This record gives sequence, structure tokens and C-alpha cells, in this order.
Amino acid sequence: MKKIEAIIKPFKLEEVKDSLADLGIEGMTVSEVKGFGRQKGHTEIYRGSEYTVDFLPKIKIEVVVADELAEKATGAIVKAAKTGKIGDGKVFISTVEEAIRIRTDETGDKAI
Amino acid sequence: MKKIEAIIKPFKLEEVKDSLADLGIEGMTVSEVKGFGRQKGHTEIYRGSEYTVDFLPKIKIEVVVADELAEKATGAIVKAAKTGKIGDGKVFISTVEEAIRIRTDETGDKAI
Amino acid sequence: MKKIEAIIKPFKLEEVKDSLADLGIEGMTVSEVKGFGRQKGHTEIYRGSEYTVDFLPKIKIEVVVADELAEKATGAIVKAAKTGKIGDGKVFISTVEEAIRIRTDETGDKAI
Amino acid sequence: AGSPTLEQRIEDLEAYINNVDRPSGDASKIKAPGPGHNAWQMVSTALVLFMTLPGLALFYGGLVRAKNVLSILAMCLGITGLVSFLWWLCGYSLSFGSGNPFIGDLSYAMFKGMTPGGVGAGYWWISDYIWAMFQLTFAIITPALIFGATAERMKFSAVMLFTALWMFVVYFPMAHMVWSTTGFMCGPLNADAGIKAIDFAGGTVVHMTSGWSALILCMILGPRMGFGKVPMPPHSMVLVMVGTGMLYVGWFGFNAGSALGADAIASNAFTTTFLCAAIAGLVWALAEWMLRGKPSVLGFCSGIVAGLVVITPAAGFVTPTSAVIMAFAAGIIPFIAVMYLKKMLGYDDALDTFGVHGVGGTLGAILTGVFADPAVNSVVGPLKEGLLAAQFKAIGLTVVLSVVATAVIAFIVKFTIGLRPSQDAEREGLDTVDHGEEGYILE
Amino acid sequence: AGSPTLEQRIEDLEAYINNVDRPSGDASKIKAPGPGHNAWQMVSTALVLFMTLPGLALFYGGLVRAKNVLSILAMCLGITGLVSFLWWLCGYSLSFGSGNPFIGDLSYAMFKGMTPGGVGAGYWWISDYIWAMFQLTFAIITPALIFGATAERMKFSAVMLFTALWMFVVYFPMAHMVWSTTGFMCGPLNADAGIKAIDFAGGTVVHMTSGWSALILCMILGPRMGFGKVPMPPHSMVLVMVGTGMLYVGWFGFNAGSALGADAIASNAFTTTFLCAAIAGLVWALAEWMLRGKPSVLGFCSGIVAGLVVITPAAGFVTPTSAVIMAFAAGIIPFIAVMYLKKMLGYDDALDTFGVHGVGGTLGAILTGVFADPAVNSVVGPLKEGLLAAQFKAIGLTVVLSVVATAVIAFIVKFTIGLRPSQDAEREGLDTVDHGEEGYILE
Amino acid sequence: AGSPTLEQRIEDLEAYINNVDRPSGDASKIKAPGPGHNAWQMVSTALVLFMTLPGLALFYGGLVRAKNVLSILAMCLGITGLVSFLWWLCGYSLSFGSGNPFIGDLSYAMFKGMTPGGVGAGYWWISDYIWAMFQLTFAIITPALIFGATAERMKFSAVMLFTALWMFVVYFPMAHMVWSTTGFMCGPLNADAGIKAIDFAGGTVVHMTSGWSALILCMILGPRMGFGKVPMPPHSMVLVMVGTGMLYVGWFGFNAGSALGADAIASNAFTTTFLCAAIAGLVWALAEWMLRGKPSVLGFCSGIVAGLVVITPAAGFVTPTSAVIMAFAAGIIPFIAVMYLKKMLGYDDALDTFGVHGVGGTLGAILTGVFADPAVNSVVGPLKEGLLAAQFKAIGLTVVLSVVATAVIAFIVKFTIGLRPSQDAEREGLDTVDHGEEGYILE
Ligand SMILES: Nc1ncnc2c1ncn2[C@@H]1O[C@H](COP(=O)(O)OP(=O)(O)O)[C@@H](O)[C@H]1O
Ligand SMILES: Nc1ncnc2c1ncn2[C@@H]1O[C@H](COP(=O)(O)OP(=O)(O)O)[C@@H](O)[C@H]1O
Ligand SMILES: Nc1ncnc2c1ncn2[C@@H]1O[C@H](COP(=O)(O)OP(=O)(O)O)[C@@H](O)[C@H]1O
Repeated sequence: MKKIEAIIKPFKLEEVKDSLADLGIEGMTVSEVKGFGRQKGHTEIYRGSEYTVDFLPKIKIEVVVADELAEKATGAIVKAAKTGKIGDGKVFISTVEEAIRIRTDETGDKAI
Repeated sequence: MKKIEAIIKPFKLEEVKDSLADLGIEGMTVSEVKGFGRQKGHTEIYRGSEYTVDFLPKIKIEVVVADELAEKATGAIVKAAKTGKIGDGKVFISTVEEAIRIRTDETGDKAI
Repeated sequence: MKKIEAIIKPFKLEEVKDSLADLGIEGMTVSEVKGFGRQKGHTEIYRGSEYTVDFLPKIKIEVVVADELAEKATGAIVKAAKTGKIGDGKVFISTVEEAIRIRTDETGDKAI
Repeated sequence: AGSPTLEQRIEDLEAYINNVDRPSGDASKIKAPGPGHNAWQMVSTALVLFMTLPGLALFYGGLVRAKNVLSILAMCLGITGLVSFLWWLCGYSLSFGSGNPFIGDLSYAMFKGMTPGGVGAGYWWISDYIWAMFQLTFAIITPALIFGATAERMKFSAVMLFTALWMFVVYFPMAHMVWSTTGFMCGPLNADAGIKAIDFAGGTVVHMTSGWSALILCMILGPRMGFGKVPMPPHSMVLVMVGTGMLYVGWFGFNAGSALGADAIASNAFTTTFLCAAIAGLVWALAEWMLRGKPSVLGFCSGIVAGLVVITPAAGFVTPTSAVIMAFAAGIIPFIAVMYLKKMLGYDDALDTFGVHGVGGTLGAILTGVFADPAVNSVVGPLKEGLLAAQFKAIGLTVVLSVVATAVIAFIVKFTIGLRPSQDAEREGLDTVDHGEEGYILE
Repeated sequence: AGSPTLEQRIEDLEAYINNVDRPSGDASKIKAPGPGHNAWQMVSTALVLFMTLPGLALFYGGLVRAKNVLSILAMCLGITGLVSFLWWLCGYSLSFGSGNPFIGDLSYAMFKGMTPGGVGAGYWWISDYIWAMFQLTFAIITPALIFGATAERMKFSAVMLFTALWMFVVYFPMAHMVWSTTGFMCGPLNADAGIKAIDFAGGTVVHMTSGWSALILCMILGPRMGFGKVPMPPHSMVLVMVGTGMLYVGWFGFNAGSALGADAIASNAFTTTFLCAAIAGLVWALAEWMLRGKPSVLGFCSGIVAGLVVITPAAGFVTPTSAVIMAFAAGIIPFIAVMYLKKMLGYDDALDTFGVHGVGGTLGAILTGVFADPAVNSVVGPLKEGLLAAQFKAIGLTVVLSVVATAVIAFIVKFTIGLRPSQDAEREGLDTVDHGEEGYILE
Repeated sequence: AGSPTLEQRIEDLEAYINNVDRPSGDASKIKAPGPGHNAWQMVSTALVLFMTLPGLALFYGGLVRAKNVLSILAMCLGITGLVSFLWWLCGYSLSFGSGNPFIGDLSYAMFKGMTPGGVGAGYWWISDYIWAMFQLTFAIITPALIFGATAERMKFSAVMLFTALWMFVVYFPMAHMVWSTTGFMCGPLNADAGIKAIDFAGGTVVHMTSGWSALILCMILGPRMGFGKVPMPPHSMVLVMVGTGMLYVGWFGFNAGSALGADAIASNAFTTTFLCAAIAGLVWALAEWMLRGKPSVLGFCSGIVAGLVVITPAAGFVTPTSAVIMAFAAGIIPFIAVMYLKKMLGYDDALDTFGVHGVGGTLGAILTGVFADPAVNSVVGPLKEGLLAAQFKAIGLTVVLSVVATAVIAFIVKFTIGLRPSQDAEREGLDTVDHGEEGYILE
């Protein structure tokens, strides 16, 4: 199985979720992260002190899929998450050796 | 070494932690995530507008263990996290090539 | 490519970020996590009930780098994050098969 | 007037207790503000300011998404400063100078001719200064109410400019027409009023003007990005409830303070306000319970505010039992407006300023005509006949003025400095974009 | 009574200043409410409502876990609406209609026969309406206190039903017995009182009834899931402290307002309240510091509330120095109850309603008997002898009534609509389950 | 004094309305507190306590990082308890006992000789007890202000010890010198005052002492770890704004309450306070807008507080128009101090206590000398000539006393129990270290 980790802009989550659902992928895990990269942050001033917030809010989507689905899923995510502006984010793909569904002890592709 | 990622129901954290401790695993990293899957969410209504919250709060446990411990640890997690109800979550296992303890520069199994 | 996951003490984030920047690594993803390990937590008392908080706030840095950069990056992180006190954290290294920059569809080392 | 006799001096003292004019007039040895009445007026003024800072700021602030909470707070703070300055400069004078039936004059500009010990401008025993400050708190909260409808998508600069213009075109004239002795709609005080309507504490001046202006402004502004598609839940129901509690408590100053003395009418207004709000909150929540399955905290809060809005024009004119009846109307009719009417018409009244203040204010003005009782307040007697018709006329005039003026002002602002931020700015949130701050930095 | 002489009219005016009855009675030319006293009564009423909305809501709301914060807010809002309606309908009349020593009658149902200008029902110079509203605020906060003990595990519907029944069986009778001129335990006003006890502002009526009822109810309800195993820390100590500040400030209305006039007794009550609360907070925190190693914000807040509870029945009867002494008792005895007694007995009094209000209220009733001073308040003189015994009798009657009635009502609710939500619901949290809302949506 | 004539009795009643002394003195039939004035004094006292609990606690608490929010709350709560105890014990007596020009005596220790009905200690018609409580609220908030400068890095035990010493060496003497009839700097009441200065509500006693003490203390304490390197943004601008609103509303008690009666002077003070604060907030935000690009919520809040500080010594002495002029100074000069002066000098005045209260208080004291107007308040007349010089002398004395005393006390604390926590403790945050609690537990 493959684990697809996508770092995307927060407001793109719904679209990405839907496009994955279209592929029949109805499970994923999402977390709030802060991203640092080319995209520039904003400046905040509180009385005397001014500073730039360069860690920007991003959403990280983790979805584990069967090998054969990986490419399709990746493509769907990239397509849905794209705005063309700096800061759209990344997708990383790696291997997962085993998956288990806690409720049923099912393993492998059946687990996801 | 193996990295075990478990997505569980939040109220199961203590039990899972204890069952890992029983195996002598006294280190882990935990984060709050939101899960999307078969388990249905709840509906919220604010005046006119009604919507369903389908991202459910989950806890993600990451624990890196020596290869020989991986199976035992996985079993312990699955056992402790199980309620038998939809939404119990998943366990994913993957390979970690190297681990370093920052404090001591120890590497490999000694680091964890 | 390699994925470096570092669990560090929160107040070390800036230093780690800067030391990576010195290596020309200008992208990373950061999240707040809670760590459990040798480092002891503190005790809180609310009226009658007293309990120990043994999950401590940590910062998790995820950075994907080209293979040749992995060692240097790891070293830089360890050096910057070290205080020598229990709880400094860990670094874990694993393999990433593919990376894609959503904005440009670039893949591989060019994507990061 | 020579020096008063003992009996006249006693009559003056009795006049203080009974909150009526000093029989010996200028000769009176007690021309200063009357302590009990003046104390209550100062308390009321503080309470109404409390309704805006922080009451309304929290009520509205909790209802928006976290990224826009500071834009609401800044709106309340900015309006407080701007309107206070205008009020001192000429606003008070334009509202309460005699002028003509539609607008005052500049005789009190910069509080000219007013003195610390002066009384009578507002009522017999309260300080003229406190009267001016009490009215200022109303002038502050009214425009602030409008921007609930436009929340999360209007530039701070546009909010300020709109407010400055709106005060001159809508608020000052309305306050003058309804509450000044020479006002066109001031039934109780102006024998020659064109429309002999009554409005105890601001159903038309405050709630109808803000509510109807809000409707037009949010239509001209257009809906928030993603309105109807992405969920936009309140970021903190806790703040909403805190704000509601503050509005409720502060409203005693708003309504009972409008008696301009700690007298029987104030006591009546206090009582009708208390009952109508509490029960309207319950009714709204019960309506939700029956029609939507669950009674919500937002339902209770919305009902309380609706109850307060509806009783405002009636507080000193109706009996407690009438207030209870009005509470049922207040809990149901704005509920329907917010739950169904808004969906039907599809405008994005973000925080339901129109649904609660526009609809509730209009409802209150009508019910005041229905329930006003001479046994409660003697001013009702001579006006009772034909009162309901007068109320409808006042409603008509208020709606027309608010709607037309708001439309004109909104387009002026739109084509000068513009009303809305860029799409990226709206997406990022107004707090960092307009104010360079974040509401919460918890890590 | 013919028209009064000049001297009588002067005497009437002096009576206003001194807050005593008008010598010329019905003939008086100043039969209206007295501005200074009535102003203070309106302020006090607003302050006591502020104690519940949002004071208590925040104090309790901050102490629960985030998933249940709205259930506390909804409880306070729901009770405010329900009790206000009942109060207007018959509650006020059942409490203060003459009736018999144990309960009033329906003579004032729906405020029948009451007028805006009416005075004397509560005291000489305050409006009857405001008296009714002032008492209403007490009737609202009392049941709300109970549900601190049952927090995080009682259905909203059960809270509402329990409250409706409890008001009739416990609150209205208690208010009548202790504060009505015909009441069985009303020492100061009822010469034929069966128990000649004194309770200045509600030690028995408010704090003992709620505290002891809370104990029984939380025992019948059973502990929260995971009680004693999983940590259940307050989700926001900031809200707890804000609520404490509001309770403290509002309590000046509760205690000094119970003088029913801005007079010497009010001044005394204000002073004893201020000192007892501030110092009890310090004492509680110092006790923690010595016994637990750290002074906590929750310790300060708990001590302040305990100090307020303990001084409540005594505020207008004891000297400031007695209040300081009582502060030490208030900072230590409830502290012990909360820290150790609760653990020993093992019941889950979630927010320590019994530990603070039950224990503190009982302690206050006793210390009132000890420290009440005729030099402070003349009503004490004739009752002083045998007062302590009378206080114990009043305590006994109050405890028995609260305990028995609560047990009966609790079982009625349990076997009709049920008291507790399902286990899944309790685990998910009452906010989404009972109200379909979340307290905070920060991302 | 035999029993007064009808005319004298009428004069006494008129004296109540006019808030002057009873002509018939001890013989008067109305020696009790005057209801209207006393009611206002009780309200004002409650309002000023509200400024600290929870007003200042939220204003300061929101400005620190989340890990230290409770340390601010505990500071406010601890000071409230400690100072209340000291005040009852001897603080009130040392401040207002006749004693000598620099300090009072122990004649009122433990409120000896005071009675519930007593009047005259503060003013003609307010209860002596309420006068003592009103002054207590000032004694509480003054030290609490100091610890804004030292936020996030001073041990709770050190805060408590410093406060205990500082009250005796700085506050009690200053309160005596400025406000006691025998005080060295009490121009209005003491004909033999060494410095005939005026301070209506505490520019020197409250804001200058706390502001200048804060400057010295934060310098001795040293900056926070990472100051200037790591960002230390306010963790909740929402709390800051809520606190500001509470401070604003409470300040009406602070300033208008300092008239010691609900009279013309109170009305004037209320009005100047309202206008100066609102407009100063606007001015500060506009200054930011022009110089930094964006008007911030913190800018509005800072300006409001600065406006309140600047008007404090002048509130009952200047006209509304002067207050508007002062608002511009209040919005600009502290702004410059906070924005630029602090950076230049490099001290870590964490929450800008010096920048706002020290600079603003000094500015207010000067402007009071400039704008004080006999037409507003008759006490100004005889003092007007040479007033500005007297104000400067008072400023000098206040600064010297505050600076020297603070330095000495700070070193005493430093070398006994120590001022700062360990580096690890400071990094972890004071909430868990000093109080064993967390401000928020949201998951
Ligand atoms: N090397 C990396 N490792 C992990 N995450 C990265 C890396 N580089 C970028 N990211 C994540 O991707 C996000 C977007 O990257 P950025 O350089 O800002 O824009 P773009 O994706 O258009 O190149 C960053 O905010 C960060 O969260
Ligand atoms: N393919 C997946 N990749 C990553 N996480 C998943 C995936 N499928 C499910 N999850 C996680 O597991 C949780 C439980 O899955 P769900 O389908 O709701 O119930 P069950 O575990 O009983 O099948 C989800 O909330 C989500 O966090
Ligand atoms: N086996 C593990 N798997 C994942 N994370 C771990 C593991 N062991 C420790 N950690 C993380 O590293 C942090 C520091 O570990 P700890 O044992 O406290 O100190 P040290 O790093 O000095 O050994 C922990 O808080 C936890 O977040």
C-alpha cells in the first residue's frame, strides 16, 4: 500500500476530499500543520513590536491506498488543490507495509 | 525499525498508552487529527444554517519500535483500541531507516 | 528522497529552522504534538483532584530532502535542537518515493 | 421670581421625589440635578455603553469565524470613537437642538452653553450633560448593529466612512424627529407632531433604522465568498452567550433609563424588559426544539435579544402581562424570519441584523400601538386614539428613510473607496489584513 | 386622611432620606417610589441577574470540559426563561402572597393588582415591580446553582423538568417562610414566626437549598463516566475567573440590595460582603499554598465565592470586623469539605456546589447567629436571645425540606423522562448531543 | 443644638439635593447617608472593583502569552485579598486618619469607631463605610497596574511581598498626602498644604505611582528571556478588548464616583471621561494607521486606556471641550512613548504600564493644571493662580517617592526571596510552575 501525504491550502480541503470520494476513497486523516516555504507570510504589529508570521496554516491529508490507486489518487489531489499560486503545497508518496482495521482486525487492502 | 501509526478514538488513548507501557515501550508521540471515513458525524444547526460535521476528532499515535517488537506492539494497540464500533480506526506500519536521540546522538534501537 | 521527522522541544523551533535554512533548505512542515517518554511532566491540582500531565508539548518537524542532503540536514537538526537535557527528542529518517509540487506538477528533487 | 415660600420649597422637594417639574421654577433652591434620578441616569448611561463595549462586540464577535473576530471588535471601537467625536462636534445639537421638525440646529455644537449643573434638556432632574451622554450611547450602538449583516466582508475603512455619512443622513434626523420636543414624529412631547407616534426607547430610531439599513447594505455588498457552500459556524458560542448576558443587563439602562428618572415608569420599563427578554428566549428555543429537534444556546440568545428589541418601544407604555404576550411574538416571528425568510430571499445577512432588529423593531413598533396603556403611562391617554395608524405611518417613514439613504450612501462608498476587500484578503480574514493582528495565539 | 400639614410633608421627605415609612401614610404627597432607594434597587436587580447571565454561566462553564460548556450555558439560559415565566404566572404570588406560614397564595398571580407606582410590598420606598424583579433574580440563580453538582451528565430536558417541580416544592415555600411577613421562619417581620431565625440575603433560601439539593441529586444521578480515573480538569480557568469577578461584583446587588434601600444597612452589607469575599479568597489560596504547595487561581476563586456565600445571611447584621473573622472560616471550612470530605465520601459533586454552597451556606447561617449585632441592625435586638438555637432550627428545616423534596423529584424525573444521556452521548459531550452546537470552532 | 425649625429641616433636605453640608448639623433629622448620593457611591465602588476583577485581569491577561495568563489573574486576585486585609487592619486609617501631612494614624485601625449610619468621613451624604470601600478599590487596582510591566517573569511570592511593602511606603502615604484633609498635597481640602495641587481621581496617587514604580521595577527585574528575539504577541486580543470595555465602563465609577455624590461635578466628570477615552482611542488608532499602515484593536484599546488615565486627575475640573483636546494629547504622546521611546531605551515594560500609566498620568497631571476651570468646579478658583507650578511640584514629589521606594523594596525582595523564577520555569510558563494550573485545556 502507499501512503499519500498532501500538504495543501486549508480552503482546498473540501475540494480535495470530494475528488478523492469520486475515486471511491472514503477514508482519510487530516491534521492542521504550519508550513514554511517560498510563500511569504504576513506581518503583525502589537504596539512597539512588529514581526512576520512566516509559518502559514496548511492542512495535511494522509490517505493510505492500494498501490494501484496511488497514482490516480495523487493526480486527483494535485488537480483539486491547485490554485497556481505559490504555497499550493506538496504531495509525498511512501510505502506502507501493513494496515490493520482495528474494529475487525482486517489487514492489507481490505483494511482501508 | 518500524514506525507504527495508529489512528484511534480519543478516549482510548490512555488504554493504548498503558498497554504499550506493559511491553516496555515508554516513548511515543501523539497528535490530534480529524478523521474521515465510514463513521458518520453529527449535525449542527446555527440559526438558519445546518451542516454535518463529518470530520471526527481522532488521536494519532506514532511509535517507532525495533523490528522484533513491531508485531507485539501492533497487537497491543489493536486490542486496547478496539470497541467493535465503526470508527475504531486503523494501524499503519512502515519502515524507519534510522533513529537518533537528539540528547545523546545515540542511533538505531538504542535511540528509542 | 528522504523524509526527516524530528520531534523537538518547542522553544528550539527557531534555531532548527535557521540551521536548516543555512543548508539552503527553505521548506518544511511543522505540527504541534504531545510527547510521552522519559521526560517527566508536571502535576496539576484543581480543588480536590490532582493529576500529572505526562504528555508534554513538542514540535514535530517534517522535511523531505534529496538523499544526498539527508545526513547534513539530520546533523544540523540534532545540533540545533540539543540542550543535553532529557526530552530533547528524536529524529527519524525514512524513504519517500515521490514528491510533487502541486503548483507546478514538478516531481522529484525539483519539487522540494 | 422672588425667593420661594416654605411651602413652595417643600413642593420642589416633593417634585424631586415624584420626578416632575419644580413648581417654583428658576427661583427654586434645588435647581441642581436630583441625586436619585441623576444617579440612575449615570448608571443607565454606563450600562448602555457596556452594551456596545464589550456586549455587542462579543455577541457579534462570537458569531463570526475566528479570522474575523477582531474586525468586529475594531468596528465597535472605531464607531465609539468616531460617533463620540461627531456627537460632541454637532451630533447632539443636530439631534436635540430645536431646529425644525426634521433636524435640529447647531445651537449646542461643541456643547456650547451647557453647564455641569444644568438640567431640563432631557428631563427635570437629570443633568443635561448626562442626558447628552445617555443619548450618545444610543448613537453609538445603532450604527454598530448594522455591521452584523455585513460581517466578514466589509473593509474597515468602508465601515468608518459609511458610518460617518449615515449618522448625518439617518440617525441625527431620526433621533430628532422621534425624541425632540420639536420632532415630526414625537407624539408625547410635540403637540404639532405630523405623526403622533410613540417610541419609548428606540424601536424606530435604533432597531428599525439599523435593521432595514443592514438589509439593504448587505444586499448591495453581496454575500460572503462561499456563502451557502462552505459552513460558516460561530467561532465561539461562549462569547455569543457572554455578549447576550451583557446586552440583557445593559438593556435595563437602555429601556428603564429612557424613563429619565428612577421613577414609576422606569420601574415599569425595567419589569417589562426583564420578562419579555427572558420569556422570548425560552420561546425561541422551544420553537427550535419542536421544529429543529434541539434547543440551542444560540436560540436562547437570539430570543433574548429579539425580546429586548420588541419590548424597547413599548417598555414604559405596557403592562408586564402585555410584555409576556409580546415575548411570545418576539420568540416566534423573528425566529421565522431568520430560519426561513432569509433562506427564501437568499440575501446574506451574516449575523441576522435584519431578522432580529429589522423585523423585531417593526414588530415592536406595531405591538406598542396595540398594547400601550394609559393606566401605565399617562402620556398614552391623549394619543391612544389613532395610535396604531400613527405607528404604521412612523414605520413607513423610518423604513423609507433608512432604505433610500443607505442605498445612496452605500453606492457613494462603493464608488469612492470601495466596500469589499480583495478575494484573497477576504479568504485570509480581515483581522490580519485590516488590523495586522490575530484574535487568538494559543500555542 | 386629609391633606398633610407642612410639618407632616417635611416628615415624609425626611422619611425618604431615612428609609422609613411615610408618617402621613396614604395622604402623603410622595407616595411614588423614592428615587435614590429605587435607583439602588434597580441597580441591584440588574447586578443579580448579571450574576447568572453571564456570571455563573462562566464560572460553571469554565469548570467543565470544553465539550460540555454549552450545556452549562443553556442550563442558565433555560432556567432564566422558565423561572421568569413561572414567577409572573404564580411564583411571586406563592412566595409573597400572605397565604399561610408555609406558602403564599394566588392573590398576585400574573401580577394582578400591581401598579407601576405601587410601593410597600417589599419596602417603603422601592417600587413593588422592582421588588418582584429583584426577588425573581434570586429565584433564577438558586436552581441554576444546583446543576453545578450534576454537570456533564444530566440531560437538558431533565434539568428543565426538575427545576419546574423544585421551584414549587422547595423554592417558593422557602422564600415565603423566610422572607414573607407571614412566613414561618421570618423572625424580623413575623411576630408569630414558628422559628424566629434571621437570614439577611438568602443563606438558607438560596445557598442551603441549592447546596443540599445538589448533594442528593448528584448522588442519585451517579458519578460521571470515568470519574476518578480520567482527569476532568476545567477547560478554561480564564472563564472561571471572569465568572468569579462577575459574581463578586453582582453580589453587591445580592447582599447590599437586600437592604431594600440605599441606606446605612445597605452600606454595612456592602462593606461586610467586600471584605469577607476578598479575604476568604486569600485564606483559601494560602491554605492551598501550605497544604498543597501552590496557591491556585481556582483556589482564590473558590475562596471568594465561599466568602460571599458565608456572609450572605449575615451581611446586614454583623460588623466589618466580624466579617473578617467569618472570612477565615469561609476560606478554611469549605476548603476542607471540597478537598477532603468529598474524596472521603466519594460522591461526584462535579463543580462543588455542595462543598461551597451547602457547607458555606450552613456555616453562614450558624455564624449569623453568633455574630449578629443589634448595634449594626436594630432588628437583631429583640431576636438576639435564643437566636443561635433558632438558626439551628431553620437549618434543620431547610436541610430536611431540600433533601426529601429533591429525592422525590429526582426519582419522578428519573422514571419519567430519565435523568442521564446515553453513555455514547455523555462521552461525545452534551453540547453537540443536546444542543447541536460546539462551544469553540477555532480553526 | 436644639431640634431644628421647619425651615432648617427644609434646608437640610435641600442640602441633600445640592450635596452640601446639613445646615443644622448634628441636630439634623436626616443624618443618615443620602440615598441618591450613597446609591451612586455604592455603584461606583462596585464599578471600580469591576475594573480589577475581571477588567484589568483580562486586559493584562490577554496581552501575555497563554502560558502566563493565570499568573496575571492570580496577581489581581492575590492583591485584592492582601490589600483588602491590610486596608481593614490599618491601611484606611493610615491613609485617612488625620495624623500628619505625610501619613495618617491608627485611629480607624480595624474600622474602630465607624458605624453603618456614619457620614462625613468622605463627604456629606455618603456612608463612611462606603467611602472606605470606594477608596479600597483604588488601593487594590494601583499595585495591580505595576505588574503589567513585570509580566511573565516575576514570581507570585515576590509579587505579594513587593505589594505588601509598597502599600506602606508608597500608596498609603500618597493617598494621605493627596486626598486627606491634612495632606501635604491636598490643595482643595487643606489650607496649609505644602503643595496646593489638585488631583480629581488619582492621576498622581494611582497612575503616576504605579507607572513610575513599574518602570524601575521592570528595569531591576531585567527583560524576559528572549526579549527582542522571540515574538511575544498577546495570546488573546479578544480578552484585551473585553478588559478594555470593562475598564472603560468601570472608570465611570472611578472618575464620576470621585465626586462623592450624584451631583453636577459627577455629571461633569462622567462626561469628560466618556469623551476623552472614546476619542483618544480613535486618535491612537489613526496615528497607527498613518505611521504603521493599519489601525489595530490593540491601538484602539491602548488609546482608550490612555485617554482614561489622562482625564483622571482632570475629570471634575475641566470642560468637555477641554476633554476633547486632552484626548488628542492622550492618543499621541503615550503612543509615541510606547512605540518609540521604549525601543530607544530598551527596557522591557512588558505590557506598557509606564508608557500608558506613567507617561499618561504625568501628562494628565500637567494638563489638569492647564485646563482646570473655576466655572466647572468652584474649588479651582482659589487655587488656579500658580496651579501649574504646584502640579509640577506634585509630579516631582510623586516620581521621587515612587522611584526611590520601589528601588529599595525591589532589592529587599530580590535579596530575600528573590524576584524571578528559574529559567526553566520562565520558559515553561508561570501558570503551571507557580499555580499548578493551565489557562486553557481545549482538547
Ligand atoms: N522540503 C519540504 N518538506 C516538507 N514540507 C515542505 C517542504 N517544502 C515545502 N513544504 C510544505 O509545502 C508548503 C508549500 O511550499 P511553498 O514553498 O511555500 O510553495 P510551493 O508549494 O508553491 O512551492 C510549505 O508551506 C510546507 O508546508
Ligand atoms: N485510507 C485511509 N487512510 C488514512 N486514514 C484512514 C483511511 N481510512 C480511514 N482512516 C482513518 O480511520 C478512521 C476510522 O475509519 P472509519 O472508516 O470511520 O471506521 P473503521 O476504522 O471502523 O473502518 C477515520 O476517521 C480516518 O481517520
Ligand atoms: N519510540 C518512540 N516513538 C516515537 N516518538 C518517541 C519515541 N520515544 C520518544 N519519542 C518522542 O521523543 C520525545 C522525547 O523522548 P524522551 O524519552 O522524553 O527524552 P529523550 O529524547 O531525551 O530520550 C518524547 O516526548 C516523544 O515525543
